[in-house]
Amino acid sequence: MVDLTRRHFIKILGIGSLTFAPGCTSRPEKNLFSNVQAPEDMVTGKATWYASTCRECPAGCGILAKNKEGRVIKIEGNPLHPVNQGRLCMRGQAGVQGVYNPDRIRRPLLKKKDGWQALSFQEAEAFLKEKIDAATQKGENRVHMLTEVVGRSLSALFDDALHKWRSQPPLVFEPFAYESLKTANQRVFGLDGLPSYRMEEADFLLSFGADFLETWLSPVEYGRKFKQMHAVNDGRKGFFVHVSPYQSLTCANADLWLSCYPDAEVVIGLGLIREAFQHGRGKSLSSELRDALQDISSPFTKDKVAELSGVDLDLYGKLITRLQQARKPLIFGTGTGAIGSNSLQVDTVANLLNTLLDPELGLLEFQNRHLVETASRRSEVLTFFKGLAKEPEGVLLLNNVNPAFALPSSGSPVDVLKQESLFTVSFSNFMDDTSRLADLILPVRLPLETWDEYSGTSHIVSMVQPTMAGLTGAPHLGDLFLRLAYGEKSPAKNFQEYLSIKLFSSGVIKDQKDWVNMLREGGLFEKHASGKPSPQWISGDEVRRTLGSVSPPRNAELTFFAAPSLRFFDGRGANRPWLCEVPDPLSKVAWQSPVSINPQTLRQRGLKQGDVVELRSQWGTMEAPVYETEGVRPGVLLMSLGQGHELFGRYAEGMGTNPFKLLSPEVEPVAGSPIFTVNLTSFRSTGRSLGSAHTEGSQGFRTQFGIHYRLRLAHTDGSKVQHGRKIALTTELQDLGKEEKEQKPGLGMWDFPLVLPLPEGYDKKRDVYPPHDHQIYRWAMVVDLDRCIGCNACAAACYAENNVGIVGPDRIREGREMAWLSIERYLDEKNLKKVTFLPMLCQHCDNAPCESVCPVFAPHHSKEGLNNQIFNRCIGTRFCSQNCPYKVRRFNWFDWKWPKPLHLQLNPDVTVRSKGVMEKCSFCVQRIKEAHGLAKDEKREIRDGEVQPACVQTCPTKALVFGNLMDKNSQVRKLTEDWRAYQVMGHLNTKPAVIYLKKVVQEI
Amino acid sequence: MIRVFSAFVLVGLGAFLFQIAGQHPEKAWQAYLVNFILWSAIAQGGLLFSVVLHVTKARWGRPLQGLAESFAAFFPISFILYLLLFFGRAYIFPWLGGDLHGKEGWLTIPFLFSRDAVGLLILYGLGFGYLYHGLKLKRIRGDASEKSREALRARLSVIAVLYIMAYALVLSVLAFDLVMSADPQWISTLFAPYAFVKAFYMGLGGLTIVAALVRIRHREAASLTSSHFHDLGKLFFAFCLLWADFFYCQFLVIWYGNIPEETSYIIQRTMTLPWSRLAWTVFILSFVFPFLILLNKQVKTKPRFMIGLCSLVLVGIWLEHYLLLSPSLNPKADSIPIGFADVLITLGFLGLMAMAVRFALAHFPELIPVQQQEVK
Amino acid sequence: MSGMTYAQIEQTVLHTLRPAPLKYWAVVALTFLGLLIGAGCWAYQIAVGIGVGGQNIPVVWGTYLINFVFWVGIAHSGTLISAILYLFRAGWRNPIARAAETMTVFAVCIAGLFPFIHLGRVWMVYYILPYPNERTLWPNFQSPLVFDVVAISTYLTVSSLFWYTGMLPDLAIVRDRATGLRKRIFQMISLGWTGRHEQWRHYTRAYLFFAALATPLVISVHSVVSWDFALGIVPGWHSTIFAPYFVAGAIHSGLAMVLTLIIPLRRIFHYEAFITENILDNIAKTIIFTGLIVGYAYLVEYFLAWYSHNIVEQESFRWRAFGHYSLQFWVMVICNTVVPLLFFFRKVRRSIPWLFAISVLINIGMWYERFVIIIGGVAHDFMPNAWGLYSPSIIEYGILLGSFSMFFFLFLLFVKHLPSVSMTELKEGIHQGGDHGR
Amino acid sequence: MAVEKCVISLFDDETRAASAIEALRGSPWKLERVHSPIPSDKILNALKLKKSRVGYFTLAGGIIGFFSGVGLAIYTGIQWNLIVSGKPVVAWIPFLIVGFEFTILFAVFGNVLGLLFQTNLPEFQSLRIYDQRCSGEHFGVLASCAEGEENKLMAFFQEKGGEARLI
Repeated sequence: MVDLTRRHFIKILGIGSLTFAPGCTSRPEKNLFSNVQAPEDMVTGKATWYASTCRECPAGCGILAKNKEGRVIKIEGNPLHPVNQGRLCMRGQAGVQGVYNPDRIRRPLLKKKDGWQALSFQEAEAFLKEKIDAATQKGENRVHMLTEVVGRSLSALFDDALHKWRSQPPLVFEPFAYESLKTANQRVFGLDGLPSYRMEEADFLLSFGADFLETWLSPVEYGRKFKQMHAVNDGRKGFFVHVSPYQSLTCANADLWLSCYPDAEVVIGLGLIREAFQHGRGKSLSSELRDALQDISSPFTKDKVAELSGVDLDLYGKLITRLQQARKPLIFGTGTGAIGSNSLQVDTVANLLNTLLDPELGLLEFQNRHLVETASRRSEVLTFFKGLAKEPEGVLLLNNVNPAFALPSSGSPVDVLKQESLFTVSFSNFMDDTSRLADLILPVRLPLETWDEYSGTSHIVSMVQPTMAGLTGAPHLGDLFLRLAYGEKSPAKNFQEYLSIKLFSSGVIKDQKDWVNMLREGGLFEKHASGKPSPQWISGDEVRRTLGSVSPPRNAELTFFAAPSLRFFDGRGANRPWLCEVPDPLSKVAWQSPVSINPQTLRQRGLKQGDVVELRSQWGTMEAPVYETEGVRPGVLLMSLGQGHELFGRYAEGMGTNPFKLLSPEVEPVAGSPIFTVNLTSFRSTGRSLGSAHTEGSQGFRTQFGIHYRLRLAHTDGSKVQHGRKIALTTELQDLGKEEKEQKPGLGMWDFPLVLPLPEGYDKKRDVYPPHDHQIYRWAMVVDLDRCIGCNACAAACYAENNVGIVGPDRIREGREMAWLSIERYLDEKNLKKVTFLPMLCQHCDNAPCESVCPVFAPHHSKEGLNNQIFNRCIGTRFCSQNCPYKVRRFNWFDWKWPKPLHLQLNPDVTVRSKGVMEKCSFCVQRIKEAHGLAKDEKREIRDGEVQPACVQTCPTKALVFGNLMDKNSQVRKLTEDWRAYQVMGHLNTKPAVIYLKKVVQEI
Repeated sequence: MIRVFSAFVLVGLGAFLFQIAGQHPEKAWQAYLVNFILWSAIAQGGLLFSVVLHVTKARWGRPLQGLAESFAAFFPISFILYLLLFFGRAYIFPWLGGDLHGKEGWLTIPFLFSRDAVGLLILYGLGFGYLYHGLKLKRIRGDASEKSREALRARLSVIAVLYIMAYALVLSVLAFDLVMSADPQWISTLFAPYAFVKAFYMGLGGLTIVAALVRIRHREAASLTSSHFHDLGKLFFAFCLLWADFFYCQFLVIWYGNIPEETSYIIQRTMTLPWSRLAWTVFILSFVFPFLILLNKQVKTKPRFMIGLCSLVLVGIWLEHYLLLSPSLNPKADSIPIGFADVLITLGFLGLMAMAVRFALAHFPELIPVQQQEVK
Repeated sequence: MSGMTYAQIEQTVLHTLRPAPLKYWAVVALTFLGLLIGAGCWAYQIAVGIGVGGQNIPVVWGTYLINFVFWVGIAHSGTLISAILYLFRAGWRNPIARAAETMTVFAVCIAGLFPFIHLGRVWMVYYILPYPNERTLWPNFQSPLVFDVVAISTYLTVSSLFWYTGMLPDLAIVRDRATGLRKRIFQMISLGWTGRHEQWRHYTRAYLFFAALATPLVISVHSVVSWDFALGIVPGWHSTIFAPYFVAGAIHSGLAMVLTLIIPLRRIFHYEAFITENILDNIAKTIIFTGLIVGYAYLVEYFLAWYSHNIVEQESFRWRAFGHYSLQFWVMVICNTVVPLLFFFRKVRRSIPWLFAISVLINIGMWYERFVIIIGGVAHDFMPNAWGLYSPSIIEYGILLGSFSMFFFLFLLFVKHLPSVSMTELKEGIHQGGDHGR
Repeated sequence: MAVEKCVISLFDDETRAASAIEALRGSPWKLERVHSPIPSDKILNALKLKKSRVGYFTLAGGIIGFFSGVGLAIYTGIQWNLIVSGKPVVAWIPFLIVGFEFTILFAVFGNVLGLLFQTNLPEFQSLRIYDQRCSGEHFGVLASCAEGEENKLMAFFQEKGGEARLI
């Protein structure tokens, strides 16, 4: 299943380890060669790939970091890694922007009355050691630690260290800690953890809010698995129903969105349990459990459910039948966030449903568990802080956590950090809401620069290794702890060694060879057989206790949802310019987080999109611009988490607002999970409209006479529907293959045939121009709309690979975004709840209208069919963009800025465009050239799949395929014969080389 | 003379009826349509010459105006011919019963015929109005008071302006309905102007011929100096260029745009056999010849020569009309389906036109520019 | 006019060349200031980037191209009046020909500036020229913009030569009436013209050819300009009627501008004697005609957009009339086609205020026509997801101001230093015997 | 002939000037040149001049222009040999525009050159023997005669109704 293509193999050969490359610096602009004798695996102009593990979220995908002249310029998925199999999400892509972030703290900072005082790392370390020793002297439990989820070895080190300091092991703080799911698992399966799911084997998915395409557990992995079960094969595809009050990206990919009142999921779940019994399921259950369940679920008849939850009765009925027919159904509980007060019940119900419908529970891998399960419950975190508040003594170590931002602010426990007596140390690299409260900021190396072992799931060992030398000279966290805890008597001379010892002792590796192999391949990935669940079943009265108390659905009031963000996760991504610049796939709004409201609600309040509203809950108040969408129920207000940092560097400060402010500090009593929904006490317009949001160094000045025409929201889309044009097409599952037969080719928009950008695509009756030939290759791409989930990974990858400029909200508002590839979101004209995502990039037309109008041949047709854009020939007439029917050309209105050291990330193979120049997708021509060189050396032609543009490479669902059309056996060529194939606006006879496959939709 | 023409008419009629009776009625009707458009255009364009001169108060062409007005005599015939077209509808509207790409509302036989009939009535009505007042003006010249003459002139001007507008609009609608609709998918915004500029071009051709005949007939008596012919020739030359320009404007834009909905039309007509041959013939007859020849000043003043040249051009334009229509009417044709019958039918129309003009000149001698009546 | 003698004509015209009063120089200074403002804006734009304008994706062409087309349009009537009307021997053009030609020359200069202002990298503009170079980098002769370069430069050259040639005899007159430095200057620039029969013999001929060549040129130039749009495939642009329609539009605006210019001119310089109301009347009539053509073009475009049943075209034209820029659209329709119809009334044609007001309105309308076409077309084209809007930035307004200031600056300099009415042609006018260029 | 004398006579109306020119032809005196403020058919006819040859220059210019225009387009096209929008590298249809513009441009150049050559402008010689009123309202006829005959010549002119002046 790991497809080890040529390209990957080359990469892995290239994979080295910085163990052999001690001296790479990151100052190439000073001297091109990092040092006098360059390490043997560093050849100037040639990339070296280092295998490591992504630490942008707890999922732990395997990555390959592309290192050129000693600096990492791009991160790609590690094809050997079972979690993500070579693919990577946009957050992972943006990891480099953490390392090169211009606002990164380069030296330790000590808080003084009059602000921060910079220390050397040695001083800071000594200072810290002092403090810790002092605290340890004072007595027990004087050293407290709060950390993000870390690898087993490192957390072991933490434990040892803290133990040495006579203190409790550290507390793992993750804003999204899946408490309710863990509790439910514990209740139902007797397993206090997070098993992973064999989603790919299911034929029916029912999710009560689990957003597994965005943030839930392991998005890249489940994205892939989802499309495996949801792709069309021989006329059938799995079915996916999403039950929730609003439309997340995951929900937008569902075949059916069963929109219900907030907190009504459990009602539906119970109803489904009742129906399951009706259909004679649950034989395997113990009788008293069965009775209990039946008692509880019996009142939830179809009508009752419909009435309580506000779902459409008839749809609900269909859902029941589909669910009963399903061979291998899989039910998910609540999502990562946006969890209501019934989350525990919902997750329990989900687990019970799984048990009822598939007593084998074959789709749950109980042995293969997600590491994030080690995160502590919110309740524990709060107790931790309460404890501190009681006696604010000793030292508090904070490893890359941001409680000040991620905990509801009202009566925030975090205030304890302000206490004099408590010496707080933050190992963070950024001045964020929490570290600014710390007394000492001691930045450590970031994941791309450091050693660790982080295995996202329990059946693999995945390495974290330095992919480049430290940019700031900060210490490895591991080394630091070794030194702090053991001083001279350290068990290992550094954490790297400590790590190898650990791995050796745990029998993961036998010898140096294994070690090196691990480093080469990024880990040890042999599969363990997943065991059966140990069904220590929930007891009847337990069920009664858990499910008896269901808080009633909130159909009346205005309910506010804070959803985890595809782009910023819990907010840790908010200072990565790419994540800000790439717009949210559903709202197409960049740089801001508006609050999504149903048009009906808006009309009642006399509001319109772009108005700034004030939301007030009993816990707090905040203001945000309004975004109008059918994607939320009337009465529901939705905002994504992650922005609104008071402090977090230039890209995050003042961008959007932080919905945590509104949330209740309380937790769900049983599971101890936070509650991400809240009832609004007031919701009113501020009368203001969103002005131009503050942004970093806004280039040039810009004032408008009269009205500012663009909508105030920094959104990149024009119309949300396609006005009956041939752009993003869908087809019903049942008419698979029908259309092509009845279709008789003509000249109109709808009956124009698919014409390949090859000589055979020309027809004397239609074409004024003679066909032209290409040399061996005619590059082309196939985009399968049925596979595209709109996750934006491709867009981010494109930014990373092609040095695409970051323009900021003001410029985006003016319509000057630079994205070469953007995921266009089209709503169905008849049903605005149905979404189709359309990756739009240069179509590399054979008869490209943009070319001939240029006075200087800047865009022209290459021998291999590419639509080349010669940057330094362009004089900026912009005629090409005018004449491009796909509007995919981008213009450099100004010189875009890469504040140091962000410029170190720039890809040396791609020109950085100066002002006044047109640019656009080049099919990553630099990669094609590279492949050419390789093929030439080996005296052969480029193999199919050898060239992969950045977007294709990273797409988690393999929606994009790239290759040579002239090769009859190439994958692209074969796909073009699929009857779903069509060209956007093909009747213009541009003969695009980007061929789309219609999305296949199905009714329940 | 008159006999010859009536003979033409009879021959043409005969050929037409024979064709209709035969197994190829569609051929007959196509020839009929082409000729109807062509000869009506000559008449409409011919009169336009006089009208334009009147509106611009240009003095140089006075003696030619009368001759131009004589073309109006063909209007009633043209109208009757148009009405007869109704019986051939099945053969001349390939879109009948075909896919109309949503144009059903516009392309319906009753609506089409009624609107065009109304249009023609208005146009011809104005034409006659102009003719009538023009004649009146000529008649009362000399005697009646300056004042009444002024009044007449004023009214004449109003009608003239209206005629020009009607000319543009009605010919546009005709061009859309009778010619462009032959390929319902195809559109070209310049097509209508192209049509009425062409009509004026033809009108000037016809006028030149008539003027030349008059000149030959009356020798020196005719108050048509060679400078008149020179100016007329220049105008003819100018419109030859304008016509070609309008063709190029359409061709270039469509060629460059490369949108099959548009290109297929010109590809079929100009780039694929057999039609491409015809296209070149038209181009040479109606543009290359007149262009190269009329660069020279002298030839413009040679009546006999001009008759030959103008006839050539008119033949070219006849073929051009044929080229526009026929490919849609005979999509399968592998050779250009012009037969002897087409020639005869054309002769018939020529006869009609000639008789009309002769009739006019005979009944209103003041139209003929001969010495005795002073030219003001 | 026929009442006048040669002497009176000369006297009136030469009178205008006498040293100017202070207020004249004040106005000149004012216009120069405007010119400087424009220049400043441009300099700023070059320094910071073209982004200081309001353009964006999809609307990457803004007011600069609008002004370009507008000024080229203005430039057209000059040649029309001096060449086409000349060929048609419309005697009434004589007294206004010189002013119109001058207007043409200056307008073309300004129009020619705008493509430069528009460029993203104006410092690389020489890439457009077919200059021989080692790497054999040539311009693309299939690009409408290169057609522009060729056409506009040709037009500039030809119209300036035409203008100068036509002025030769007058320069000689000034020379003969002047003294001192001015005499020497005019001796130089009149090339020693003495009105010898040999000179007249060739001159008249050459002048005729000039007219004969300028006529097709003027038509071709604006056709080429129109093809900057029509050759694209953008809905609302890709239309075969554009070439003649733009030519008509150009003449429409040009004539209006002529009125706007000569009405004050005849007032200030007491030209009422030559530039009679009949002439204004004739211009007005011609404007009716061009206005009707423009109106016809609007009509046909709408009809065929509907008839074509091409949903993209239909949406594009629906939006044009009722969408975001409907205001500009209706301004355009009313000013260009409805208002000129007032000229059907003799009273309007004969009243100076009316003439002036309407001419200004038409200029506004024509500017908005270009706005509606250039902005409206792409703002709302094939991909709904890319639909966007555009509004000019203050910099663009500054440059617009600059262009008008420059125009009036040059024109003001002209009227005080060169004969703004062709004395020679006027003399012929009286003198039935003479016939300029036969 | 010995030293020549030049006499210029100014007429305030072209008809008289024309008749004077006619008369001169019969006389022993030589007509040098005629200055007129406007081009006058009468005078030109009286002079019996051949038609001007400027036209040939113009025509030549036009023809050269057309070929150089189209030529340039084709040459540069072939030099790069780049396909744009799938259009043929040598595309006649658009190249005609270039050809046309060049035709006009060169024709005009030819025209101007023709004018300058034929009238050999600029030349400032004739200004020496020239009366400034000729650019105003007078038609000046300049004739030359042998030494001593000047009075006769002047008399001749005066009787023709012009005011004669010896230069």
